[in-house]
Amino acid sequence: MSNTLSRRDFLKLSGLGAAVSAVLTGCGPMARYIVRKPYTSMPEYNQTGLSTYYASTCRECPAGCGIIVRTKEGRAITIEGNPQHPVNRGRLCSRGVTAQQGLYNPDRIRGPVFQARGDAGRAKAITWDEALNVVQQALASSPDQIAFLLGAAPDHLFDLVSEMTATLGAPAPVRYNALTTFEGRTTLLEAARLTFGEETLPYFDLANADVTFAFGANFLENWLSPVAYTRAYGEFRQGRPTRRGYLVVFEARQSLTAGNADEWIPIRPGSEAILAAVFNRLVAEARGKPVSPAFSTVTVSAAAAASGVSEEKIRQLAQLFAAASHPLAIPGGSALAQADGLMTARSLLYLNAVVENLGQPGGVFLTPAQVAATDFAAVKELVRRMTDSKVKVLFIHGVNPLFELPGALGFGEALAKVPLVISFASFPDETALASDYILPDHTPLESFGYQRVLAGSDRPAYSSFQPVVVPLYDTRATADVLLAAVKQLGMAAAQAFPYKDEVEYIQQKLLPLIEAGGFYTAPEIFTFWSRWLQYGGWWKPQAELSAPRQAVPPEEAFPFTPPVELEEGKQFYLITFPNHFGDGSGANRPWLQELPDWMTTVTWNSWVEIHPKTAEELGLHDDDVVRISTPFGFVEASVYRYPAIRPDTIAIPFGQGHTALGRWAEGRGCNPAQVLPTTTNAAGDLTFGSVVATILPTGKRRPLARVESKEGIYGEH
Amino acid sequence: MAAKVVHLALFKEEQIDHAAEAISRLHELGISDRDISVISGIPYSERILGRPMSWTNIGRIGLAGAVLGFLVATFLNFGTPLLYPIRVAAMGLTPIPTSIVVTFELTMLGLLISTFIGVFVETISPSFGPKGYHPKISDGHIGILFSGPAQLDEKIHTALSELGAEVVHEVEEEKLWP
Amino acid sequence: MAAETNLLQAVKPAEHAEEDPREHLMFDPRPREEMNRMVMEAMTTTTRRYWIWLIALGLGVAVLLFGAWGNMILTGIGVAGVRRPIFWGVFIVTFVFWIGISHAGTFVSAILRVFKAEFRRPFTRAAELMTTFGLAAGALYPLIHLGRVWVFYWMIPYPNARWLWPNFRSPLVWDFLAITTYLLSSTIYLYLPLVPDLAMARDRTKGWRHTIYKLLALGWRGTEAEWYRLRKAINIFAFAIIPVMFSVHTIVSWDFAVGMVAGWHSTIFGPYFIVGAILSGVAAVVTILFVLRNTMKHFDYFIRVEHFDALGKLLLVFSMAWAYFFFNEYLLSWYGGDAAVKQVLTLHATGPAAWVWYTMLICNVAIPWLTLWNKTIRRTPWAMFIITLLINVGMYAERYTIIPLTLGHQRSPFDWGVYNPQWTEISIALGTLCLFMFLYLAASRLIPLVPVWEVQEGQMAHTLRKVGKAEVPSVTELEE
Amino acid sequence: MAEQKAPQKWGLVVDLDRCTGCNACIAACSMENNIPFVGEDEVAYGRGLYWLYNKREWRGEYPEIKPAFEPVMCQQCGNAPCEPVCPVFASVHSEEEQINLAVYNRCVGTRYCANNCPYHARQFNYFDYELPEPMNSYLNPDVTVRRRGVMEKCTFCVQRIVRGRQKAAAEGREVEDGEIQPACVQACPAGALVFGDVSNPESKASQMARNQRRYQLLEELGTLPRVTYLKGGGRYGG
Repeated sequence: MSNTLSRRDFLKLSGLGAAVSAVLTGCGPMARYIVRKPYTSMPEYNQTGLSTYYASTCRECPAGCGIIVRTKEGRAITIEGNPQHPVNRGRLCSRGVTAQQGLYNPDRIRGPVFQARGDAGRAKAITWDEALNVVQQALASSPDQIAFLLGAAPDHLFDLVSEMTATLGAPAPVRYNALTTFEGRTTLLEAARLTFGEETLPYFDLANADVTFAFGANFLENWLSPVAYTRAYGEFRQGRPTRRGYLVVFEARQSLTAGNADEWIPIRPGSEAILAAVFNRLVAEARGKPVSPAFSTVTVSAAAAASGVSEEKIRQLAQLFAAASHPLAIPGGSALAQADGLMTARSLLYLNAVVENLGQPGGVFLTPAQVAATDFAAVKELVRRMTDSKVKVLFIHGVNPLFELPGALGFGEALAKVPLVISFASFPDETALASDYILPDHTPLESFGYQRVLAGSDRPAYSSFQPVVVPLYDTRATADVLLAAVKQLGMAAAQAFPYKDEVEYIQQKLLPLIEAGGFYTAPEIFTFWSRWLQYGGWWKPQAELSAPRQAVPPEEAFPFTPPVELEEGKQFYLITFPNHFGDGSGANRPWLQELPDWMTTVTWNSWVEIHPKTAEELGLHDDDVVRISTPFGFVEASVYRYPAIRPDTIAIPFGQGHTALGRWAEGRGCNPAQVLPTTTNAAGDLTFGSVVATILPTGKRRPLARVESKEGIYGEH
Repeated sequence: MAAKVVHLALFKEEQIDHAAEAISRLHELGISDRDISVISGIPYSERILGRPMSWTNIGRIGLAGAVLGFLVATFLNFGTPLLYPIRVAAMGLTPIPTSIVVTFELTMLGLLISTFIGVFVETISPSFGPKGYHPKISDGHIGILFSGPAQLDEKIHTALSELGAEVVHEVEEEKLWP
Repeated sequence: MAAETNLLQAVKPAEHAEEDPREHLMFDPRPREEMNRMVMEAMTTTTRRYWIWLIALGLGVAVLLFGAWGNMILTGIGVAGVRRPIFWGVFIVTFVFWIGISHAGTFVSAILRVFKAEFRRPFTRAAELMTTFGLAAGALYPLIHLGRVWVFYWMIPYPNARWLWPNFRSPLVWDFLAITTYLLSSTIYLYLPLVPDLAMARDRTKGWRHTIYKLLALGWRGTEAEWYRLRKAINIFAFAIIPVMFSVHTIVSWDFAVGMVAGWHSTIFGPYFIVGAILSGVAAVVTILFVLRNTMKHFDYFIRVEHFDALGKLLLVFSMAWAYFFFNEYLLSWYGGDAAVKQVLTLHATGPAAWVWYTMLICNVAIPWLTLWNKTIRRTPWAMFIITLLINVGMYAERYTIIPLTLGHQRSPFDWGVYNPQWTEISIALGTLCLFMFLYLAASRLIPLVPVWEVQEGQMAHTLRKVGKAEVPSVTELEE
Repeated sequence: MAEQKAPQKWGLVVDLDRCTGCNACIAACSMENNIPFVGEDEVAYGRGLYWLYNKREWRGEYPEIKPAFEPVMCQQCGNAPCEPVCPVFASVHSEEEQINLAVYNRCVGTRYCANNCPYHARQFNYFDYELPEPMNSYLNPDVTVRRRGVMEKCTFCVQRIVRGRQKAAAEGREVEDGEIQPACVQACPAGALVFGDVSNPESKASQMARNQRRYQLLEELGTLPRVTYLKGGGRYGG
């Protein structure tokens, strides 16, 4: 593609694409070739009074839902789901539809700045040439002292950085996102590897299941691909004329998923593994299958004692599961964030094998894309290296570790030991403000790219990003920055990356797809590219997922860790759960702040959920500010007397408590990451699932902004 | 007829009997009710003074106003919705129950306003009969204004003075209202 | 005075220690001249205290009412406490309160006139003034509470550019029409009987007062024809304004009753509101009479213990009538079993603002019933002053219960709400109280507050007739 | 042509068995209809401008407790209590869409309609709410931005209905079932919301509305809502 390709030529190329989609989408404004102009000289892709639709991908969480953005006069107006996209089929969640508030956020970083680690006196705006020099010099330093910390999206940047670090001889980039921790993604991957022999995310066919057991997998809220699973949930309930799915959720605090379940079993945190094991045994017995040795020693009474669920109930549920024609067990979330989390995940995955649903409708499949490790252990290792001053240059993109990582991990202290920290953040988040340079990337709605790992897709799929508006500010795509810097490095590195820019790199990565049998193809990459943008990605025309080839149960008898014993009335299990702020980056979207929490209807703040009986025993009332302390720190939040939580458990939502990130996020609520431990389970995942906390009243009161009437719902004045 | 002079005979408020008597005397002297006018600080009915009944159009004006109000209300209720028909709820365009409220209010408004207008118009419209005023009237005196032929002056004066009246000669018409 | 007292004692038979008819104004006549002088003196005497009050109230109107209102117009209705689901608050409460107060004048003046209750004579004007000024204060509220007061004229019956008229099916338009009718007619009804008194004042003043009175007296001389016209007009008004008065508060009650709101949708609301309005209006008359009697020169002659006594009896009757309707509302909803209505009514008594409900019952029922049966209390002006103030507190609480507290507890408990009056609302409510008092205070020195000719007319008709050994009060039917 | 036919009666069906209570509808509605956010204090005082809100009530006692979600938006009553009480015809029935219109420009802010709405579906602009630059860029030009003192509510995204009808008319065809979707329906991940012409017995919405699980909010008040709910948590629907 030559430098002189004009918009008009480009449109001609795009025009070749077949216009069969229900919503006719155009191609992007091609930000990089277009300068911003006043509305009086409208760019040709806009027509006053007419909407232009662009297909892209939502990047508010790693799920990768397809979106269609309606633009008018060069402005992104509404974000709608892409009806053809295999993940979301035209549907979206609250985070997706409010993404414009990120694009048009008044607190965005508007150009590259030398930040001087928050020393406002020395901070100054720099030019992109200066910025490129900084990046180039940073890349020129000793390769083993370079580190990249990337977020869960986008994948194309991860691919580019992986190739780059490999070429330079630097350590592979570390990926992290708080959501992946809350999902238990690493544990799930490891369990899939051990059970099915493939390190890939399982796809649970909820839509066709009838009895479904979910352990901590909050698939209606944040887990893996919430829109895809919510869509499946709708089918699970009412999609079949004569069968209505039956959902049982096991967790200590009733999440939205558990609230929608037919049965919510409030088990004691830490007892998931033994419960999963006993179900394995009971179901295998009921179905006349051999019981794996790992499960044969588990007794119902032990499971009942550990979990607090009656033996009768356990047997009844096992019977229900065993008798179902399409039973499905889903492990995830807080159930895996326990010492025995990996065992829980393996047991439950194997439970699917026991009921022979692997590769069956309503059963378990394997998603096609290989997932690059995003585990907590790697982050821990990076922090260790930083603390040991082994990292001289740290690049951070798409993640806000100062906020998302447990405070006890000491990322802040470690960061102080890194001489050069370069952030590519679009927003002034905590980590960006603690960096030396902020070289802002375009926001997702201004960017090119792709997302490859689509856990909610029932077929191989790539989802494409394209700019729907010209970039608002003097920002630059991080991939472009890195490519330009590498080019300046010269020599071998430059030869390894001959791409003019990000788009060329992406196009090169797409080449294999031309022949891969998607629902469209093209004779060459330019036509393919225009269709790729037009459809919002590439995918197979029909559902196509592989069934696990094998299922290996845990072999040897497992020493189950008993749940942590509490000092009654003084200590409580603390559950941290993400809500619609996702990894916390949503906190600067005012409408997400204003959106009532699913269960409590609280807006704009953090709260701590305490069972009303417990609150009464502790003499706590609604809106009393309490201090929640764990061995790792403390936070303060207002009490919400939550009737759907175990009396020995308290819970705090994740996502608030920002000390930066702009006017709507700052100084609001508390960040429960400050009280999380740093211990990991056998798969290397953070074990945030059974933290023990104490409650201390502070004597303060801070009324929560709830949408519900406290008087009407709880009878309080 | 020769020019008549207007006289005013003032009686104290307790002399109401005398005032009534005085009117009879005037009648006897050939002064007709047309040439007599009684002014007083408090209302005395015609019966008391033996005077012919007054006559007023206020009732009719009020009624006319009520009819006008009714017609306006009818237009508002049944006319305006047709000018720009807008449906609300499942109500018809011109529902009767709601129109009754409007009709009542506007009819009463028409009645009351026009009654007042009637008072106002009748008060400021030219009246016949003797004019004249004395501030003592508002102190409770009963004044008998009359005009008689000059030759009777003497007789009248004697007759009225006998009854205790204070007689004022040739009362000027006072301009009491702009 | 002393001589008269002696005379009375001489006449009074020793064994008849009961009430002396000469305690009644009607049997204690004064010459017209003297009475005129007394009224004129009362009207023209201004003390330093008067001016301080007048200026303070004027400032109150400027700051509390127009200052707060202006601020609210500039920033938005949000400075008031209204919220979902309680979209009407103190403004509408105070609106209903003032409209209720305004029923006093008509009641005292028109109904008592029609039924020839003679004790009304000295204070009909004081009561009519309350009607006019109460309406003036109340009629501001439909404007104040508008979200966009700058386009208030869209509610006036005239067509817009597309020939769209206002919606005559809306109770608010009825309100507009009814209040307009009532305000105009009660003002005229105040004015008509005032004309002879203005003529009286015209004859006794010079300077600017004379000019004004001359203009307003319409050249009144007191001819038979004038009196006849006036009587005729007053009669038409007295009979016509009574149904208008009933319609006004009924329509105000329909603002609520036609709605779907549980606790509002009740056929009892019309009479319930009227009885409440008369209760609060008559109570306010007593309050004002006490103030007039104690502040204005010679008013102890006109306003007497007998008036407090008579109005006290009326108050007791209306308090009972109010209690009857209150009971009705509860009985019917309890019997009928509409869960939502039942819930609302129960929550009035048990909800977070139950104290308002109890205040209402104590002030409207308990206090009048416990005190007003007692003649001594009824004849103690300061006691009546306190009782009537409390009755109006109770009536305010009633409106508060009916409006925000009912709206706050509707059918869906998820959407219940608690309403907190904000400073702007309290300030504006006090501001209209200042407005009312300011207008009243100003008017008390501008127009004769006592209808002299009516008192005189009454006194003329009242005589003590000797029957055997007793002097029996008797009334002569002079009016037709 | 569509204009000569009887008006379409738009209706919404909410399948509570599918509804998860995820609130995507609220967010989608707010962004489509330029609904301002009001901040913590105002929400706490009950002034959040949710045209659509999720009524979450609790059923049962711990541990058999469970939230019952019920997304409530303007029910577009056939016999709407809000309409006749407006003195200036700011709340009127649309002949063409058979929905309840809110005419923002005509509203004077008496708030009577909101009191009279048994569903509490109407919201009021207590203030002019700040939308800092450049956030105003995402404002939908099809929807009036309301100023202070004006009542507002769900319109079934009438701008989308009109757009859909015009598109169909321009292409010389009838509006297809499911072609027009309000923002909430379009976003709903669980497919719990179905929108369509309920005067057409063949439309998906009509078919769903005949389900035996059907009920309407406060049906007994006779408001004839256009929104039909299908009971959740139950057994298999018809």
